[in-house]
Amino acid sequence: MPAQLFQADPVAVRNEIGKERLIALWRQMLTIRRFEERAELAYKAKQIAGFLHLYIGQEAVATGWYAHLNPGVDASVTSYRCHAQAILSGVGVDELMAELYGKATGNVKGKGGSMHFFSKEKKMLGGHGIVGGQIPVGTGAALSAKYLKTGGVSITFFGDGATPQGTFHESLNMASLWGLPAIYMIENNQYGMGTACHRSNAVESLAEAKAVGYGMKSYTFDGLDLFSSWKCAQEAIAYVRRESKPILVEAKTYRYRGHSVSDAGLYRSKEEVERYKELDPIGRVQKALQDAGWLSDAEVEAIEEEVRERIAACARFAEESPEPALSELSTHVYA
Amino acid sequence: MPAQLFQADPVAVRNEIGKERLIALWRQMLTIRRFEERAELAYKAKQIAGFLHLYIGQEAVATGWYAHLNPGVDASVTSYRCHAQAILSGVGVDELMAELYGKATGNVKGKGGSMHFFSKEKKMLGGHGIVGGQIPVGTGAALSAKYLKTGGVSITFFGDGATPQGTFHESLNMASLWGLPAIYMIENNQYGMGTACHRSNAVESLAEAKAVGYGMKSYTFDGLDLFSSWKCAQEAIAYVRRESKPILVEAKTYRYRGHSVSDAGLYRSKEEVERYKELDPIGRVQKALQDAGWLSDAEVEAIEEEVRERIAACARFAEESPEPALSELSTHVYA
Amino acid sequence: MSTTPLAPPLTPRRPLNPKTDPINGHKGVDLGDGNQLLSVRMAICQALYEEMNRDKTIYVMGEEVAQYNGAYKVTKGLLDIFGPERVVDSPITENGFAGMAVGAAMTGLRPVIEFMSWNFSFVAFDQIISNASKMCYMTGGMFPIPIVMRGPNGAGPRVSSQHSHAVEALYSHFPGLIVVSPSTPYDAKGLMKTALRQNNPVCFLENEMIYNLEQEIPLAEYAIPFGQADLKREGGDCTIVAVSRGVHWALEAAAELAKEGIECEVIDPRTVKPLDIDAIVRSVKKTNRCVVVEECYKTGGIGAEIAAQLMELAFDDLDAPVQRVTTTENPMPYAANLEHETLPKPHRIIAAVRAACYR
Amino acid sequence: MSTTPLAPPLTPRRPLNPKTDPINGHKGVDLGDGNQLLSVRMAICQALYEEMNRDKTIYVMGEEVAQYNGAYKVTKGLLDIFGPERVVDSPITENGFAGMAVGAAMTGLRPVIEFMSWNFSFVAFDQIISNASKMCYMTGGMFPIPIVMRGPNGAGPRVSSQHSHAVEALYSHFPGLIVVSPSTPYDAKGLMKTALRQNNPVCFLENEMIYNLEQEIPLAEYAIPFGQADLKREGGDCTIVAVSRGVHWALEAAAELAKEGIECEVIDPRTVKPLDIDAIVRSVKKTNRCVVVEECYKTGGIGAEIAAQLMELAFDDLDAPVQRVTTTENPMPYAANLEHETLPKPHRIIAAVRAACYR
Ligand SMILES: Cc1ncc(C[n+]2csc(CCOP(=O)(O)OP(=O)(O)O)c2C)c(N)n1
Ligand SMILES: Cc1ncc(C[n+]2csc(CCOP(=O)(O)OP(=O)(O)O)c2C)c(N)n1
Ligand SMILES: [Mg+2]
Ligand SMILES: [Mg+2]
Repeated sequence: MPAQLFQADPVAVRNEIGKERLIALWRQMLTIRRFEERAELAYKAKQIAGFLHLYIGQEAVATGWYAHLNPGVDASVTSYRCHAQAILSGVGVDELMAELYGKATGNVKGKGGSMHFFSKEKKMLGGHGIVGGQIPVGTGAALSAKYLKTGGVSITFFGDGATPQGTFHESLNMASLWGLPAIYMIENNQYGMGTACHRSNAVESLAEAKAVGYGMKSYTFDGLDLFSSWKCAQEAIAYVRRESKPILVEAKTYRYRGHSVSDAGLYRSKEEVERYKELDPIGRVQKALQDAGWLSDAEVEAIEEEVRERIAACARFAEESPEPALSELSTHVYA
Repeated sequence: MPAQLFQADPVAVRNEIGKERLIALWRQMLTIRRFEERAELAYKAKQIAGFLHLYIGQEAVATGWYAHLNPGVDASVTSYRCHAQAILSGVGVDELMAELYGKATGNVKGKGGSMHFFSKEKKMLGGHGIVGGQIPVGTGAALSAKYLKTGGVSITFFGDGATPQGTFHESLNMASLWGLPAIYMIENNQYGMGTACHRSNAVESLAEAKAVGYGMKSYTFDGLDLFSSWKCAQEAIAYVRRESKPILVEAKTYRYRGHSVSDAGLYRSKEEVERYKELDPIGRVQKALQDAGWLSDAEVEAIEEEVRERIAACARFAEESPEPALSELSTHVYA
Repeated sequence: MSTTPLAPPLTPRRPLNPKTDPINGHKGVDLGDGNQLLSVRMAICQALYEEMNRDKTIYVMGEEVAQYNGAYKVTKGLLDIFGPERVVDSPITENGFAGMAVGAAMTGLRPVIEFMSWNFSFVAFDQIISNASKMCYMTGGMFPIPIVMRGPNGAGPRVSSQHSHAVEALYSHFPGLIVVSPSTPYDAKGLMKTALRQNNPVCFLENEMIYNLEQEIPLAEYAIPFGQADLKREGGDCTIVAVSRGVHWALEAAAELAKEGIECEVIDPRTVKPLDIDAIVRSVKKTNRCVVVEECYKTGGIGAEIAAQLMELAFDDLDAPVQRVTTTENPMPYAANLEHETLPKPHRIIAAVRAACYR
Repeated sequence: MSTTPLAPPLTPRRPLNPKTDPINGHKGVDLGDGNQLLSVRMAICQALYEEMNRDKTIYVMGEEVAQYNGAYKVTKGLLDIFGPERVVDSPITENGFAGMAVGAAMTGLRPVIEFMSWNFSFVAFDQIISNASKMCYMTGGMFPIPIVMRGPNGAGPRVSSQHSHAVEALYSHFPGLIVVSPSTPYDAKGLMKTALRQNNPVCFLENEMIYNLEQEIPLAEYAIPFGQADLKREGGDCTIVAVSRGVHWALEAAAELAKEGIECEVIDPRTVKPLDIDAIVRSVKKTNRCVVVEECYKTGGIGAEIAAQLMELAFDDLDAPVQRVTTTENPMPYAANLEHETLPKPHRIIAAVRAACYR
């Protein structure tokens, strides 16, 4: 049974967001996209190695939710697919790109790579490589918020493929039992690697069906649409802050690239990918901006250019940065 | 929200079971009870050591369900609280008592003790000490049944305290996804050690609420009443066999003794325990048998005496059995 | 808080009197001379109590730690004193609450989590290894993980195979973890204090069988640094490195051996990681012999590591191979006689020392 | 099925041609002389294929093993051949499907489970240790657990700390488990055949970095017994015991060292548990020196165990301490230069051999 989808009127939401903020959101999405496209190129040029999981196609999800969060007070955590969350938390693209290059100037000094972006200042708790491993971590951040009475909430992002993990179940039960201000965000991009969601989950509506077992409120929204994402976030985050209760949210979204850069994607048809590309969340926001007369073609071009230049600059920064000193091998094993 | 309780008319069910079978069930329950009472004595006399978790009060649950199972074709598995399940599977009390005594003639040669009763022949898969650890094991047995087309089902018993474990979630999802003939039986005796169920589970109706998240059918029944147990088992097991689909079942039950023999039970009132003792599942069956005129006082006394003698004999067997040879230390580490 | 380097004697002048003295909780018996009498159980509780008073970011979570006062009563009284926000009964979800501790540690708290026994830490293994042990490194030092994981370790009384693991060697294998394994009330308190004042994940391995062991320890605050072994007995003929409960078995064996003229030196590393190999080497340079006593399995146990390090650092000083007295290479059986032979008990230590001394 | 004791040479006469030859799946290239050319990846697939044909109770389960043909294509083609009942894509629930394997093994099946990498086995640690490793013992032999757990182990290419563990030492610590860690196609196939025909839980540790390594191996069936080391190179000056990918690093180092006149003997234990210590002792009695190369951490690693056993069994034969070349004591860093220094690569092996030879 398909879930009840969160309803948001795009025009009304657009107007509520307003011109300046909407342009800013669009610029964020664009920055994430260009950052990752640049990383993809660098990967192919062997300047970046290891795994590289791109968020391309999913930008509206995190962008809509971070718009209502206050990184540093509110905590966030996600999987290895962590570039967007780091950028949206407010981490600079220079140190992020340098991290991808494994440089000393990297976000975590070249020790983590693509899967492990972090920020202490912004309470961005990673960047986690073990599927489902971050769910208790996000729950712990919610415990902190309640314990220290910070007024903050915590948001934990994970995939449709992660919901079958035991950590999901254990965390949601405790969060509900103790009334923790925790948001659990299933980014259902319809595949966990090559496994379609219905081949790994016994129910279709992940959030709606599973929330029942934890006595939790749930939301399901169109994750390709920034307006749905933004509005749903506004309502849901307000609920969590007000009630100090957790919620389970499902974003119906899609990734345009392979699971990681090395994935050929034979498990889905070209047509399916193309169909979703027509719904490109970034293009739709741009269109909304232009439809509203909030951005001219020239302004679009100018912002695009600015973002491109920023990303080019961060790649230069990464390239020119030094490798970590070999003495770094044994630092930070212990605090 | 309390769950919808499975409804069974005691007189109708009594008549459906019939005289001979009901006497046999009552005798089984009595055997379990007397076996454990004897073990408790032996423990206090330091003839048995380690942990000893008694099933006293819960007998109607397993007895009602094994009545519809065919051990050896159907598989079963449970926690450390495993005496009843072993007896109902058809394992002899001699070898079980000898196991409690740590003797060479024990069920598993003195290597397991109270928490680890097994039978290969009866597909009784333990006897597990790790809370929730047996749930995937039972699921694997259901996979075997489907794979080998044995026509069998598997039943996995676990406590209210075990449902928060990740293994519960992982197993139920896979069983539902793959249509495994698996019965998941939550024996909700209202406490996991000293923790009341509502302090460890975010929802009140464990089976009813949680089944939704796995697209599963659920049952909740009065586990202190053999007739409810038997009738619910009949219906549910038939469903599992027919549909090759798993179900989640919750028995509302109670344990009269402490969590283990060493538990002082300060977390619940004497009154509460007394109230439940008035509902003693064994006494009620005896009353039903006598009300129906199926057993006279003398017959009751005779069967009681027979059971007592059988248990006394198994204790003698255990006492007189030799300790394992020291060479047993290193046998069976590898097959 | 000063570090008291000299450990008090192991045997107290008088035992606790269960009629008149507390037998658990944070309060020892004030002996009036600057010392107090308490058990290992109480020493741990006292360290928790003192540090929780000092540091509001410490919370204690685990199964039965609050209302039940701990399955082994180690946290007795803490709920009453610190309230349900700071002393929290968790559902049975070890991986979940261990991971929560990681998240809480990353956001300003100092979690203490109890595994009702370390056997159950296997359920939480991923969070301990993949997250707690690596986080500081993989974030370039950004996120230290100040967590204390504690609970009984090693064989309980006749609890058989799934409940009898000793995990010193297991967790020592992983960089990023501290492994503490105290054998006395004095050490337990001093090491717990240190654990609660530093910023690494600590595996604090207690032992149910010595929870009741009593000692007189200072009333004044003290801490014992990690990586500092303690000499539990002096002797010139053979070094015995013994861990946790093994210390007491080693002392028993040493007393026996003394009767036949073999004087053993018993070294208690107290922390298995970091390991005070210097203290061991110093002793071996004197005795030229070494026996390691531990409850871990032999293969890849602490004895293996010590043997390898002694080979590296005292190659020419060893007159005999290092003898390893460990849990035998089998899961723990239930039967009394088999359990007895499985554990590294005094009779096996005595045989090993004799072998090391070629007697 | 006969046991072929003589391993074929490591270098094939010609490499696989990706244009005309298969590069994965169960079929090697028939060379017409009774031999076939294939890679480690294909050798494992072939063993699975042959045994699944023979034994209907074998099923394969894991993430992406079926429709995706395996994340590393080791199970390529098996779904098509054996169908979805026997080759099963599982959700991401390692503890769940490992535990299911235990239950299935107890009721007549012979499960093969893939961990997409052994790092993820930490999620399943409880089922592996508390159930798989102990079940046979704790049931008095009633329930042997014939499970093969397999997948890539050790450092992948630049995949950093949570994805780079080598678990040989970890799992060797536990009685009840078999630990296999092959370095060549010949060994991989022969050991997998044995794994699938015996009744203990096997940790079959592959290595992504040598999946493509090619060799000519017999077309005829053969199996390699557990506990039988293989001599990968002969030499009289120093014994190098090397595991998995380490064998190839050791051979590289040995070739370098030969230039300076040091002839190394390279012994590949093939199974770390049981360990063929006799073969190692024999070699050390000849060379009087030993270096151990492994991807595990040093503390409690395989090198520690070998050092301890050599001390016990060849005390007077060692002219120098056993040198341990392991992953350095830190989580794996991402940066290329740091990763390089972390791994036990040839330059570090060369230095260790020199040290062992006092050069
Ligand atoms: C415990 C664990 N098992 C397996 C993997 C390998 N793996 C990495 S990502 C992934 C798929 C996850 O899919 P999903 O949760 O839907 O997230 P998405 O990649 O779609 O964002 C798998 C199987 C892992 N990293 N950790
Ligand atoms: C993984 C794990 N954690 C903790 C324990 C300790 N323990 C044993 S039984 C138990 C309570 C279980 O309660 P429940 O599941 O309700 O079963 P019941 O004892 O009531 O039958 C606990 C915490 C354990 N054995 N395994
Ligand atoms: Mg996905
Ligand atoms: Mg219960």
